[in-house]
Amino acid sequence: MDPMTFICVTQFVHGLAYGLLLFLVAAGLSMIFGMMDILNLAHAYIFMLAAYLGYTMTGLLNFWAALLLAPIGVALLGMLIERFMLRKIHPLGHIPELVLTIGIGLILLEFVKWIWGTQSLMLQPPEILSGLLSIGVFRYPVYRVFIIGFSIAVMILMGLLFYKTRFGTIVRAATADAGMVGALGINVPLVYTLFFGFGTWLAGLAGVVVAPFLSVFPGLADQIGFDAFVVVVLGGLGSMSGAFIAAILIGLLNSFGIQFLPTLAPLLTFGLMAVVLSIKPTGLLGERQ
Amino acid sequence: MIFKHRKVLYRVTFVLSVAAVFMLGPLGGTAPGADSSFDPAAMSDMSDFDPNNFQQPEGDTIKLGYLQIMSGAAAGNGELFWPVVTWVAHDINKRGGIMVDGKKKKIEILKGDTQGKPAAARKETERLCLEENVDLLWGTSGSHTAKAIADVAEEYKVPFLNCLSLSDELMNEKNFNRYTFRTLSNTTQWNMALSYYFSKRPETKFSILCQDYMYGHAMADAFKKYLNKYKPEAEIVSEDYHKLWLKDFAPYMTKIMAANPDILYTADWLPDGDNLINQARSMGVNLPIANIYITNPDTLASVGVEGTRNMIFCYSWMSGDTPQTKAQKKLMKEWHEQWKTWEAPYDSLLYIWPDFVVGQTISDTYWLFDVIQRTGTLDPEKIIKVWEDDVYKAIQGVRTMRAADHQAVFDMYVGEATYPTREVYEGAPYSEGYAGVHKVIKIPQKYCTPPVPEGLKDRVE
Amino acid sequence: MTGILETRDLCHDFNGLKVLTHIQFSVQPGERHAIIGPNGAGKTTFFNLVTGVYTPASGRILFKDVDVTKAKPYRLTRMGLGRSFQITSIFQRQTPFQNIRLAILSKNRIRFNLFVRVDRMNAINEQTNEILQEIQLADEAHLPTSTLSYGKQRSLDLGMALATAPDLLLFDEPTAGMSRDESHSAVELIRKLTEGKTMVIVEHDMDVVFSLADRITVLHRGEILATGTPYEIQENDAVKKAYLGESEV
Amino acid sequence: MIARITPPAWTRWVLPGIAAAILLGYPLVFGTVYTNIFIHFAIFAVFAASLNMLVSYTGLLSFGHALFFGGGAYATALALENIPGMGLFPAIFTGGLAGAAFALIVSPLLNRVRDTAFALLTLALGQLAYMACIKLRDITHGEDGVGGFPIPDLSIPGVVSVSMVPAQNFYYLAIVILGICLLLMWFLTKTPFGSIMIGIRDNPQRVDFLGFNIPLTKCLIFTLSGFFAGIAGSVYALFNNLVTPDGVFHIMTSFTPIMMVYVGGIGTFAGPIAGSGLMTIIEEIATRYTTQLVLFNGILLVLVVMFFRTGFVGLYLLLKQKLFEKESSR
Repeated sequence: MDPMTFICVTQFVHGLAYGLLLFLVAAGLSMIFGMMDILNLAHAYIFMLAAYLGYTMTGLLNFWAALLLAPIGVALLGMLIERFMLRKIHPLGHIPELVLTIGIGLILLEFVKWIWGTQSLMLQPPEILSGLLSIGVFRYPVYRVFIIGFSIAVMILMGLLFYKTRFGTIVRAATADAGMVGALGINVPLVYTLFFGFGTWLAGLAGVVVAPFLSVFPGLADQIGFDAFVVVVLGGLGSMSGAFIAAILIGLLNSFGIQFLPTLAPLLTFGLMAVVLSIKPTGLLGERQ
Repeated sequence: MIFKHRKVLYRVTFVLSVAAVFMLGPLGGTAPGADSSFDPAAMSDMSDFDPNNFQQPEGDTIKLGYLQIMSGAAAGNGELFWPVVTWVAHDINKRGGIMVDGKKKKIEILKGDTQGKPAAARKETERLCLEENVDLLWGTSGSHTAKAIADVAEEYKVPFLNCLSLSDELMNEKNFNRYTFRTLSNTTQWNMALSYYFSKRPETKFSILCQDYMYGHAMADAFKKYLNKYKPEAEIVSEDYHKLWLKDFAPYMTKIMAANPDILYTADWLPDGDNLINQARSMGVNLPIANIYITNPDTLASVGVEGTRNMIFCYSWMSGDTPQTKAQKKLMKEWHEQWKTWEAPYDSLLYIWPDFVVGQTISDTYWLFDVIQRTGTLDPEKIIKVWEDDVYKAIQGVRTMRAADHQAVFDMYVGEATYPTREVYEGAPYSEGYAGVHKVIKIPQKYCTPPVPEGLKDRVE
Repeated sequence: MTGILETRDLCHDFNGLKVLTHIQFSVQPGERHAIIGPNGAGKTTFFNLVTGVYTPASGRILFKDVDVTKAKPYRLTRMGLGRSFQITSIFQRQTPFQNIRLAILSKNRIRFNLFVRVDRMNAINEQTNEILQEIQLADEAHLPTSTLSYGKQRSLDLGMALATAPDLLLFDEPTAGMSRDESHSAVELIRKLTEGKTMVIVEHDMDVVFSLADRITVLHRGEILATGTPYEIQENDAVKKAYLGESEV
Repeated sequence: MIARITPPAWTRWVLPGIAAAILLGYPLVFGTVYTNIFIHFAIFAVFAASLNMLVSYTGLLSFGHALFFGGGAYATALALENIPGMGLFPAIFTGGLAGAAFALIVSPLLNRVRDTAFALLTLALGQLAYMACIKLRDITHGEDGVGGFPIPDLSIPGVVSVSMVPAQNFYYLAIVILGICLLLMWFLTKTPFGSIMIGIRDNPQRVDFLGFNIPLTKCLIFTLSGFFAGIAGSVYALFNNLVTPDGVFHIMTSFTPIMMVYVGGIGTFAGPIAGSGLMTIIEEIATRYTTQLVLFNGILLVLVVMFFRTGFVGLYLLLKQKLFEKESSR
């Protein structure tokens, strides 16, 4: 195989892995916005909290236990936030929600600093996921393959949940007409709380998956939070498939940009966003204004 | 002890100084040619030192303004150097303080939170200078915040020890002010040292990967410039700048591997540096990585022995199995013993040794107070007079404060990481679970001394 | 013959669903024209096309002999078209006085004045008060609009359309949601206010239509079924069939 | 009817007079540190008030207002650095113009979106400015920023020339300029244009049907808001004699005025001013006695949103009303 092909294939896989990781981080954000019309600015901080929880639980138990437990932990937190805070102020429009979630984010930041300190913590992937996988001439880190597989699995899980379960049907119906669903005797507020919990659960999954990939430190939320917003904005507010396409696009643009347009690479994401938003202000697949 | 005997201004007469050198030299104090030196024998018993519970002295004190980032996501910076300043203060206070203006005074430390923002740094410095009447300023991470502090220091005439910001521009013609002294190696010193080091090694192919902003470009430019000077046959096979706080280094690694260099050069700091080495190693990129800031023992331990083997470190302070002075050995051992008793957050591996930046800042802080001791007063003009052209035999190496641009010049050290390191400190392995610096080479001052900026040459004759 | 408002071959669809087909419609100056038709006939869509909310799929719209097919609402308003809304569209958080004043500002072409306090513009305030008198809201002029009764809010909506001194007024179901009495007085008010003016009204209530309009167009399934005087329409077989016949089938 | 006793005309000037006296005497009484804290408060009061033009008067939440603030700050700093003999007022005006120009440039894009999409688009634009500022090292000196530029004297040729370096002198300049900005913004809300702005906030559709060109109107609002934010940034640049991307383009620079508007009381003119004051006091207390500034801000935001939605001004009005009711019941 000639070197250029080798490089292009490798960069493609890099882009895929990174894009899927971004999707995992942004999925919960996009979903909550799409179904509940809440832009949760604390999302990245919840994600960071999960990364810290993942770090500690991996030390106490193991990575798989962390992957199971940490997301549940933050999902519970998310449900509390929805039940006791967001629900009360939702009727007042968007501005209070945004301000509230900024406030919650700042408190979470101080919380992780208080518990885990200010230093950066680093976690290695579990034995089975470390090392390199060899396929022909390609050698690729197992953990990155795991990220690809895991993200796809989560996506399929989400699809099944929304289109094959009763919960999914109710949620979709509630998005279209909450009043009607409520009239059918379904506890819509409870559905919303569970749904918000599900969104934060996804942030939790992303947090634990990221922990062996990026060093965990109090700036992690800022580091990755903005990218999650870019994915959501670019994909179209509230559109899951849009977010997916946007994440993959950003991933590929990132890796091929670095390879072929190195000086512009850091600005390419913005360039893409500027172009898309100028042509279609609602994002790739967004309909909501 | 050495401090006690020097009540009079040191450099009043040449005779007196020569006499002092001869009298105190054999006691392990001042080296020939140095104006003063760090005396390990004078160090107090530090067994009661606890950075979590620093005892501020009362009454008439020497006030040191400690300016760092203490809130927000980067608060780790403020935490990291707290043991440094309190250690030195505790030591000196236990000795009874410093004789200034005819009175023994102890050191009090006042915190100022820069939040990492110039405006906040300015405000806090102003508050410390005007309300708390601090005598000295100490700081800080981030060249732009250091600039804000230096401006205020000049305005209120308070000496400012800048031992943490390295931008060359900070002390150039435009930004120089008399009250600011920089003891950290600047961009040029760092890259001269590394380039000189590589001129003695066989490798010729280099890749550069730095952060895409002023600092990263300045470091890379200096490296290219001096590598070309010291090793003209060297070749830069790839040169990339990644955005700050990059998440995925893989695309860069693929690119670098395709260029097939012998050495990867990076000036990244946290968290990029940590992520860079971790992701590089996980992808099977096992190149030697020449770096400045990937020195955090936490990170190195996490990357592990294999991953850290053959990393190349460069600093103005380095331990490992460098031939060490008595003072350095004593400080390393004493600190390490105390570290075992500290509680969170200072119980982490990060504080295990006073190495690299921690050692350097401890040394610089001791230097500051040595200068005060010799000045015998807190009058800033007199402090400047003593410090300019001062030659100080520090805990490790001799440091000279150039009068023209207030930049300290000294020998640098470059070391390669290996494992296991020879046991240097009885009973305490230097690095456990990662490759510590070893094969340390001293880069003599003359190979890593930057020129004095043109416009400042005539400042002091 | 050119009307003040004309549409030629006006067609519109929503994602392929045909709503209006080949509408040829014309209003003469001074005419009081009503558009009626069963639910879903396309009356409101027709209004939205004419007032620039939607751009038609094909066909042309002429207002005062100018092609306004693609004109935005504000441009039509400036050309002399006034509209009231089916769902009351007023500024709830402000007083009726402020509501009307905004319309008066527009009428006086004051759009980017940053230099004078609006309270001190006496001419504007006088004109505002005149309109408030006309729509019988002078007493409530400085109360919060949200506290007014529904009927009064409808009057305010109407007043805002009137205040811009339009040459053609479009009323979208002005009595929708009103009680019998309210409806009656609203009709009286409209009659009084629109004396001598050209207007087009969309209405369900036949009493209202027959008491206000001198010409009627019947829309049915996106097409014009008939146009004529109230008497002609009452006698029209096709209309009878559309309204009555279908319910019998 | 009983003839009402009108108080003499001069009484109208008592309160403003007292306020002016306090403002004039402030630096003499409180010294440099508090003088500078006051200047900081005033800068952010104007910055927050310029954002308030969008949030409270037009109903648009901008997450990227740092774009205009930073644009103004950099324009002033770069002008003073590169143009010899640049005067004080031209420099400040340059800052305002830069803020206005930035706003004008992005307004066609902003005009296409509303609500959350608007917030996110402005967030992205602000972030783009931050990145570009770091990337354009040759002009902006990257993260080190533009600093040490000459601060011109306030001079009327042949009459007087005052150095603006001493904190007290700068205080009077800042107070006058920022005070004028606040007055202008307040006046703006009272003009016909101000009525149209409020109309757009409450019911854009109706405003359109009343014959106002909304995109053009919004363009002008953005431009004006950008102008005042630019002036605030410009005074910030002069005040610190240093502008850096972290200082003026950082995302927190965009969030701070939002917090101020909200804490002070959304929908009121005094809100952002009260908010700026309140948050300055909190920052002062928090940094003086703790290292928990971020935590304090977080808790403050949550408390305000959950329990005092009307903010500080609303709370004040409520208290006033309560007191008044008590009096009348007596």
